[in-house]
Amino acid sequence: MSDIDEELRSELQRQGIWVTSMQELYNWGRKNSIWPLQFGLACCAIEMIATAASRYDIARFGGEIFRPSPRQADLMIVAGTVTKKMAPQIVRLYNQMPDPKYVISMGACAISGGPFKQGYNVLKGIDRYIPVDVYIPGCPPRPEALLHAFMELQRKIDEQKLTGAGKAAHLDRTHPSEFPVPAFGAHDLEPAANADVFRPMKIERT
Amino acid sequence: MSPPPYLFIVIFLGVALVFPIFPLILAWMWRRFFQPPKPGAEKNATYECGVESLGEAQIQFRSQYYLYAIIFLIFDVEAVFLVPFAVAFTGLPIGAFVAILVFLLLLLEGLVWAWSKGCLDWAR
Amino acid sequence: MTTTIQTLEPAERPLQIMSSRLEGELLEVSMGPQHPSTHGVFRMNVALDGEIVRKLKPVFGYLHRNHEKIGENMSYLGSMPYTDRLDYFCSMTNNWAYALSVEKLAGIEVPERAEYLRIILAELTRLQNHASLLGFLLSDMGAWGTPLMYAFREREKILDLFESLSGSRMMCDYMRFGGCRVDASADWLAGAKKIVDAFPKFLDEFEKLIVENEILIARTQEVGKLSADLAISAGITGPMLRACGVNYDIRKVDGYGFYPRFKFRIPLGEHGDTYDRLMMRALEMRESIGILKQAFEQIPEGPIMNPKVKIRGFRPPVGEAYGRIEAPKGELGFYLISDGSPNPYRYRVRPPSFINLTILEDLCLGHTVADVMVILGSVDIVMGEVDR
Amino acid sequence: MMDSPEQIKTRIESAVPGAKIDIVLNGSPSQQSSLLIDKEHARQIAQFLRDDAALRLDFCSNVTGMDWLDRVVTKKVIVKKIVEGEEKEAEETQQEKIPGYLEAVYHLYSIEHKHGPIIIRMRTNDRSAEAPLPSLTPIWRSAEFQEREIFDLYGIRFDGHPDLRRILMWDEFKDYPMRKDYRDPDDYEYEPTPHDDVLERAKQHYAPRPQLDGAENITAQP
Repeated sequence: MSDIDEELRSELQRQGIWVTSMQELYNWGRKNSIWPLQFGLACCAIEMIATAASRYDIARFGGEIFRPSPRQADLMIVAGTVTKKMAPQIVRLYNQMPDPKYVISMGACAISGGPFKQGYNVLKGIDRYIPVDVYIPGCPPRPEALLHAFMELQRKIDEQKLTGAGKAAHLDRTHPSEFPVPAFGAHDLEPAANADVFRPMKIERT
Repeated sequence: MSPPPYLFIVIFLGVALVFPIFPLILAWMWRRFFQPPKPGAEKNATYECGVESLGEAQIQFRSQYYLYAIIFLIFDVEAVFLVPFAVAFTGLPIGAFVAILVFLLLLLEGLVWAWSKGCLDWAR
Repeated sequence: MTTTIQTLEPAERPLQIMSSRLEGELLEVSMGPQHPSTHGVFRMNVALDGEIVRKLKPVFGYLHRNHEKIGENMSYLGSMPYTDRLDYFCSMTNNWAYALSVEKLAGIEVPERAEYLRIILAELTRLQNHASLLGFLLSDMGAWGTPLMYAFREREKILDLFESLSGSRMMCDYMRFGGCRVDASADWLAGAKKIVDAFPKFLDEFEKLIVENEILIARTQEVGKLSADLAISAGITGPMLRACGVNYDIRKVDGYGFYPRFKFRIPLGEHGDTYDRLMMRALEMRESIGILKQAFEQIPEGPIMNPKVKIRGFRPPVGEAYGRIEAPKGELGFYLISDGSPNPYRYRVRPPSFINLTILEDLCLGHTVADVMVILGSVDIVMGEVDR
Repeated sequence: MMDSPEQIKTRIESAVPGAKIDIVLNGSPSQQSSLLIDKEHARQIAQFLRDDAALRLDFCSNVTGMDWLDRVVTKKVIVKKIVEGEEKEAEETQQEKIPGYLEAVYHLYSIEHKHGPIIIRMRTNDRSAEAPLPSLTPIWRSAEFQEREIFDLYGIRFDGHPDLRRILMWDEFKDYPMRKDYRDPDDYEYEPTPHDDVLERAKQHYAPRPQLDGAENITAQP
């Protein structure tokens, strides 16, 4: 997917010359050292810890340093049920993370409320307030599924462009890096969803 | 004509300056041309476990900390005075040794007074 | 300097009023929902005088997933998978507590083999829960990660057993009203026996790591002392209560399941401080291994499900029942009120870790900030059960 | 070993003069019937239950809140009626309206004597927003958080509770969500097949909100 054509590159490599581009080097560095924010909500957090433990070692992908403070984290793994009382805190943590930042929405609860969807205090999915990069279904998703999500995120980072129209979100000036924190209302969070982030699927209703 | 003896230090200082400043310039250029900074009210707020921080940080601490700081300062300064004495220790006459001993004992006596006064024990 | 004594009644707790300006003001800080060692989303508003904790107000509700409201709109069997997500470290004991109270509500008998399987799985859950707790407590104390890796290595072995039996690592949903869902094959039992036989070696290694460690002794002894009568009055149950020397273990008191058939002892502490709570868990693991060994020999053949129980359209008689078991964290109880319809009229969970937090402030007053983390770690809370 | 509720009832009435207690029978095989105690003497009864030598119920294991709506109970009653001139018993079904109330149930155990659950219940006289009940936290400290939870989710105000605040919901929350007639806000923005009760809830609770995916023509139907 990079703009160097492959035959030339392999031909040169046979001659012992290694060719790369600034973008590939930048993405290679970012992709292999993603520091997740230490931030578990519920049962999925225990599977996340099991993934970081010795058997399903996430260190093979460069992600084993879980940073407690959002100031030093690149990736927020929303692992567990997002309740309405916790939603403003999650959005504030997302805002306080430096660019470039990514979000993995782990587990059915973080995607759409999961088994606790009818709960009055449960937010029906974190993508109502913050943009999510990778969704992993499962309740809780197995550690291998979390590793797959990690590889999916690395593939997504690999395709980011440094310049030009479709450049990465954190590089283009217009893309907001902060989203409004919802306030606690009398019956529900106000606003109930962040309109420009939350785009539910369009359904043609006949 | 052998190079002036201090050239080595000048080169060393030059390299020592260039090494940190070059990445800083690189970072500044990256920030200037590639990645625009996006500060915000919420992003620059103090991070306190995801919650708006309660109370303000600059408050008046217990006076006991002040005593601790003063005692530490005294013994820190004492150590500074001991360094030249220790370096030139072998060539010194007996008089210098007695003088430094008096200096040490004076300070030790101050520590014993502070200890007996009880400003070192930490009340729960 | 006024020192605060632990009083029974929360009402007249002497507030720390700064008498003279020498004392300095209190620093309000929130050890908030996102914190490396609050075991989930638990928040404490702490007022610090320098480094000494003067006031500590816990804040709950960040994981309040309305388990009881959903339970009221769900059939009895429909709530069984929800109980796995209550205390997501010990899903087998949650299932057993719920199954026990529904069996008490509807008067259902359980065949022998199913009772033995329940005891085996409950004790395996206790092993992996206590091992994980010791791992987390030591990483709270500063030994970041290493003891946790040892503990999780053992936990993975036990999770393999759960997965091969019930199909899922953590969310087993294994027990039904009147028995269990799947029979344990002979080689499953052999595999479990092999893992349980290898467990004492891990325990010796772990205890050598923690028991004689001077840093650990210095950090936990005389820290967070809990008196026996304050513990009883505050409804503390489980290893925390036994650490204060109160001999109350529901496996012995109620004698539910086939526990009276097994010979095991109850470890009791004397001082009720964090070190005793930590040792309670280590010693209870040894007792659980004893129970498991006896269960592997005595387990009979036979059916694992009471044939008379209807799976579809299960309607217990009108009435109420409160069933409780000795979960690894304390007394886990379910209080069900049925009005004859397939849905319970009221579905209440008695959460041990929620009630064990009642005295968190009393334990932490006067200690330093770093001790608050160790004391919270020794209380052993899981937020899914605290906030339900 | 543990005496039956009837014996306890008589012992309480002898110890606490003027206490009005009656026994609520429990139909299920668990035979855990409970004692309904009146609000005025609740604190003294609880004190007696804890300090009495034979009972020593010093461990309040579980405090539960309950919401009973207004119920209409049909009862078969034998009624003497004059039918064609002479007396005859005739079976008649009577509709009896029981007004709704809120209830707090305490399960008490004794750690000393190790005997099982004595259940006491207290009922408010109506289902108003903050129906008062005496708090038993000064007697059993374990009721502190559980009574706060009942106040938060059911709206029973416990007098004498040291620190009655919302514990699970955020403080600005106004409703009492665990009550039977609570309608939670229907933020099912994205509902692929809006079937009947989700539709009703959307129309009835709030004015039809601009559904983000253009489904407002669905909810706005008459």
